[in-house]
Amino acid sequence: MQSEILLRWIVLVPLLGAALNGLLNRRLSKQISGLLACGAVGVSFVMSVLVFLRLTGMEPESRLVQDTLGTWMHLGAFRVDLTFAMDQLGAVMALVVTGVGFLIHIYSLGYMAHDDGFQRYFAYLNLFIFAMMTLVLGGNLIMLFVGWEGVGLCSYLLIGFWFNEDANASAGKKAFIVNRIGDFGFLIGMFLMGTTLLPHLGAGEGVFNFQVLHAHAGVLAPVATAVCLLLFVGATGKSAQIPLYIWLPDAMAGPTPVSALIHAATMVTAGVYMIARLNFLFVLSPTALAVVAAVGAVTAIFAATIALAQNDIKKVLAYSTVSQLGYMMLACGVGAFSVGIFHVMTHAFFKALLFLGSGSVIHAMSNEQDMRVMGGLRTRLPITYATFMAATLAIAGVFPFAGFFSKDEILWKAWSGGNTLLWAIGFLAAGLTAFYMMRLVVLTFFGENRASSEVRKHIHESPATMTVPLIVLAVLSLVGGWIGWPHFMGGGSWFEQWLEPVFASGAQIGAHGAHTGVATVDVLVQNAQMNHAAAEALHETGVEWTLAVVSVLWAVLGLVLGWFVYYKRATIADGFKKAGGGFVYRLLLNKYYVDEAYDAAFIRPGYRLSRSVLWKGVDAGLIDGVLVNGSALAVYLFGSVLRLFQNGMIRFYAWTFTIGVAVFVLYLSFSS
Amino acid sequence: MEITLTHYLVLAGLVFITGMVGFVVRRNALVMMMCIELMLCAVNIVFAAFARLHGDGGGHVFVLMNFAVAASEAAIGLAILVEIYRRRRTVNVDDLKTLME
Amino acid sequence: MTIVYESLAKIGFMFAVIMGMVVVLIWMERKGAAFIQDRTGPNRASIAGIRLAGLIHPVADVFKLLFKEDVAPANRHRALYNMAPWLVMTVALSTYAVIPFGDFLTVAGRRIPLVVANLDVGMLYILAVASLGTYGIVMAGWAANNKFTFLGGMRATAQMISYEINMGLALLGLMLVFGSLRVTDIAAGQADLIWGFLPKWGVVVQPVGFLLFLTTVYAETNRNPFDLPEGESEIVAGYHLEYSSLKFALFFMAEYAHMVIGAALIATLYFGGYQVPWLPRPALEEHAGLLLTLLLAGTALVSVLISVAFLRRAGRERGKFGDARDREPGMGAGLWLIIALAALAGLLQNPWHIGPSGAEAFASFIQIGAFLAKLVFFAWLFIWVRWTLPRFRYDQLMHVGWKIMLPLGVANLLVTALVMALV
Amino acid sequence: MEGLLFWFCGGFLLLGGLMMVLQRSAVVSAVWLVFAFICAAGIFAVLGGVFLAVMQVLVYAGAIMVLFLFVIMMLQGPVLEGERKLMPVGMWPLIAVPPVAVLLLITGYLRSDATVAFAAAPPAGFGTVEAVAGLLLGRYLLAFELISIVLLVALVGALALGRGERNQPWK
Repeated sequence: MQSEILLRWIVLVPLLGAALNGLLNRRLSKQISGLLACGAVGVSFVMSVLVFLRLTGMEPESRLVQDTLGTWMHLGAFRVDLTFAMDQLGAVMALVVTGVGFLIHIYSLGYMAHDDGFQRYFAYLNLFIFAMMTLVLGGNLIMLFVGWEGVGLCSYLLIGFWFNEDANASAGKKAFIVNRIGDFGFLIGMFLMGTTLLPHLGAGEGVFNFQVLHAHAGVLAPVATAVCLLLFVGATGKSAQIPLYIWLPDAMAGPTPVSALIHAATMVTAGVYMIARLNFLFVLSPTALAVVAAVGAVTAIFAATIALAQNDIKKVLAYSTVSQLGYMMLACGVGAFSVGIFHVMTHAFFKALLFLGSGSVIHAMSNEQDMRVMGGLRTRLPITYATFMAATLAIAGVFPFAGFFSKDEILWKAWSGGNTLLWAIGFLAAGLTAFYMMRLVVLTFFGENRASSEVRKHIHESPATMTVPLIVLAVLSLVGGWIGWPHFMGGGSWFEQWLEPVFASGAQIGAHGAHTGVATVDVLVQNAQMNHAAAEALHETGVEWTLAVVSVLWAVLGLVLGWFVYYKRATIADGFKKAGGGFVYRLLLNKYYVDEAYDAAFIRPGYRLSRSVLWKGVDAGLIDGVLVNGSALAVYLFGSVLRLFQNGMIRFYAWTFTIGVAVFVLYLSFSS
Repeated sequence: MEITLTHYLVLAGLVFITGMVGFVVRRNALVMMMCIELMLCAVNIVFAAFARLHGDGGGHVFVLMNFAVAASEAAIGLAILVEIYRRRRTVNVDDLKTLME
Repeated sequence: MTIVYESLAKIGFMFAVIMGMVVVLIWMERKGAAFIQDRTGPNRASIAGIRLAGLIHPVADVFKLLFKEDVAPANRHRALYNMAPWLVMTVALSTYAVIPFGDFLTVAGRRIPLVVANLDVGMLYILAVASLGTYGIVMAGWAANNKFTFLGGMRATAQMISYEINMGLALLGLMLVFGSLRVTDIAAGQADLIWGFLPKWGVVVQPVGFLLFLTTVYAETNRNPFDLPEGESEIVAGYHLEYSSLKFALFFMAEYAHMVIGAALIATLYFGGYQVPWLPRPALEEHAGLLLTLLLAGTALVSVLISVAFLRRAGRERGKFGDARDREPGMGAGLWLIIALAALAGLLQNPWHIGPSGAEAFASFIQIGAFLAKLVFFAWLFIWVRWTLPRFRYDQLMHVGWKIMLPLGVANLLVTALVMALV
Repeated sequence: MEGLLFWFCGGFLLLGGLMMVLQRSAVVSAVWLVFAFICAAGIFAVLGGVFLAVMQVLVYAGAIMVLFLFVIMMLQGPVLEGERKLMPVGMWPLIAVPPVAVLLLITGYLRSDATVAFAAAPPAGFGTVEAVAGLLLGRYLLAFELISIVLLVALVGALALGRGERNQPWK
């Protein structure tokens, strides 16, 4: 374990940028403000690269650098240090967050150029990077939680960025509240972990330190299921899984770059990151892993179906994000943590690109988001179109785009783990993904333009600050997956190898647990044995090849179908709606009425309870009546007695004072 | 008759009572402050007497501290009284009953 | 019991010196005023035709004041009104207790230190007593129940408060330099020489402190230019407006007693006190014979010269006034001639071989003489200043006290402490 | 000698205090208090605190009481009469309660014969300037510094209060 002073600056430089932008605000010109914000993130990115390079130069087993600022709190045996740490996992996340974040900062320069809250926007954005880096680089669970809450706060601030509109403000509130529900579970899980672990620790050991947790995983084994499920509640909130995904689509109320950065590329992956970080814990609980996998798979297919019927371009992408997050959860659930992180990375590239592309479209369409009035933008926005197409191919999983490698790997892990049902759900969702993405592309870029003539006149390609990030991200969407080029295709699965030390020990714990009688997941044992050496034998079978080819074909089929239905025979869709499919369509369009169901199940009863019991009974009756007025009455009664003493006669006060002293002195002298 | 510590304590006690009674009886705020000074003086005598008893100069130091406190008290108190007089044209505490209303 | 007698003797000596000085000062003031204003001073009062250049005049004044009718306001506060002048006088005289008027005197084999009370907190005693001086004036001003006296008392109070702090600051510097709060230590310490030729007087080591002290002493005595408490052009006569007869005389004498003590303080603290410059006590005793001879010879010579001058004046002004004044120069010539003859008689007693005990006594008397000489000079300085400078305005007084002297005193103290720490 | 001084100074101290309380005129009260303080200085001197005695005169009698007198005169002007109204007779027993209680206490204490005699002589240098200064700049240095801060605060406070309303920059 080595120390690395740069780590603190990686985290603190964005905070500095946020502070400057936030405190000086309007006193900064837009140029300086933007330069400051982008510079801060850029510096952070460069430093991340430097630390990453240093990590590569180290032994694979000891790739960990730390930076301790001091002790945050130290109460008896409970101790929390202000520590930043970067290992292989942290390095990947740091590079993705600062890298993609930097590009989106650049993009924002153009996108937000005419906004009044320019400085405030960049202050929030930098603050977000700070919080996210705290989350990713935090050396213990408490620091992670600080970042976790920090990104939630920034998300709230940015969703409600245009707070003049009521809908935006309530979308922000919704995100915050739903996240709080998840955080509640997270906190309880942490408390449970802490109380279980504390009695077993020596003096001065930080209880939530990841190394300490890792070393004492055996102690936690009895409560592993409960802890993991509670933590997973937090993850469902942050990573928008069933049942707490509902905030993410509404979060599209924020500026589009924010959607790209926070609600697609970085923050929402925090849940996945947390599970990967605590993999040694999750592997101790097969139940928890099974739940993770199931929830992930169901979310993937569920959100994909909703995406089919949405008309708002950003809503489609939002549900697509939820679906992709389901994939990542699925990967974690089957024990393939490194594949999950791989998908986090590739998804960051192409989903950021998709959002930024849609932002470019919205920009061009004078803030119109409804796809039904778009169309034919292919010629007007050539760069946007090209890059958007690349991203579409990537998300659909077409070889050799980035999405192919990660998604295929996830499906293969599911299959090879023996979970055929999970594989089938994922496979189906992959097809649906290709289909709705094609629908989106067709409705937006092909056919006739359906916008009003007023809007049509203003359609123009975005400025360079916006298109350059698009191009960079497009290239990354193409080549970004190649670092995980699998063995069976002659590659080296370098990404998996890089992360392997992080997860290998977890797998060993799992395997060890199996020997010592603690129940673990069979899959994990298999995975543990199925290192790249063992994988040689498997790819001989050709199953992997088969699955890969099938999934590519499946994706292409989805794309072609989408093309056919929405472009060549546009009447098919309408026909489907009329011919009995209307019910299905309405169901999907209204997102399975989940919001309405929540409204009926929780919110309205909550209102009613608040109104009848809490307000009229508790607040007005108990608190106002008994506590407030009652205490006031008591004070009044006392006061009416004491008022006799407050007669304004200073000498009377002095007299009572001397009487008191006399009594006290007499008591002292006669009591002894 | 030999003079003992008790003599000094009794003397201090009597002086203190004098100041105390004066503080309650007098109406003039200035005289009330003077009564406080007298009480402080009684305390000083006790300090000095005990310093003599123990042969330790600490008591003297405390008396000096008391001087400083008395000086501060006089400065601030008199300044406040002057200010009160400017507003109310009186230093009779029985006329200063604003606190009651 | 000898100690009591000694103390009583010393107190008696000091009292006599002060009271004698008061008389002399009153004469000196009148003569000085006349000299400065270029007119004739008091010269009519005489006893059997002898008027000693007007020195008899204060005696006449005293008798006049003693036998005048005592007029007092009806609405006075009787007790305080009567007490005030005595208080003023008492305070004025108290300070002398700690001022040494010589080193020591050997009488019948006993070394008697020539100071009434050799307190080890003598300097603080001076300050404490000086601070009590206010009460007499305030009480006088208040008890007379008159607006002008009251204003005089108020002015005195504010002035005292303001200048006492500066006096303390000035003295602190001196205490630092000589490392003692005992006045005799400070006086003894000024016998040394700095760099072999400069007497280590307070004025040499504390020049700024001396200026401050001089100013504050003038202020504390309520003399011009600080005589605002009695400023006759504004508040008639200030605090003693309503006094007459003996009580007024007490105030009047107290003022001169204050001057004497002010002069004594300045001389003691800043001008070596009883020390003769370049002639410390051992040197005085060693060369007693030579010095005594020279002194007697010098006195005889000077007396003869003065006598001759008087004689010439007598010849020149014969019958000029047609009254007692015409006899004055002749009497002066005779007086000085007697002094010359006395000195010559002393020379015939073989002063060269005076002997050790005689040398000691000689040294003691020389030192007492030096002290008195300095005292007279600084008393004259008071008069000089009074008839030279105009009176301050009240705001100027406060301005000088708080805004100039206080910072200056603090700076002086700091610099002194710094130098003391470094050297 | 010591006994004589004690009875002398102590008696006059009490007298001064009593007269201070009993006098109607504030000015006369203040003068009596000065008298009492000078007697208290005598008590200090009897107790071996020469420095304290001088400081008592210098600080209390010389500075604080002069200030009092000044303020009394400034506020009341040349007025001879003081408070005219006596305390209602009905209140007298009430006011007598605390002093009587303490007097009882003193009597009880005296009857218990719990007198404590002083040591024959205080140690050398007791109560001199050197001794007190050594303590002030040694053992009690912190208290010394703190009390100087108290004085500073009092100075600033008195200044701020004394400025009056006409030129307060913050209004």
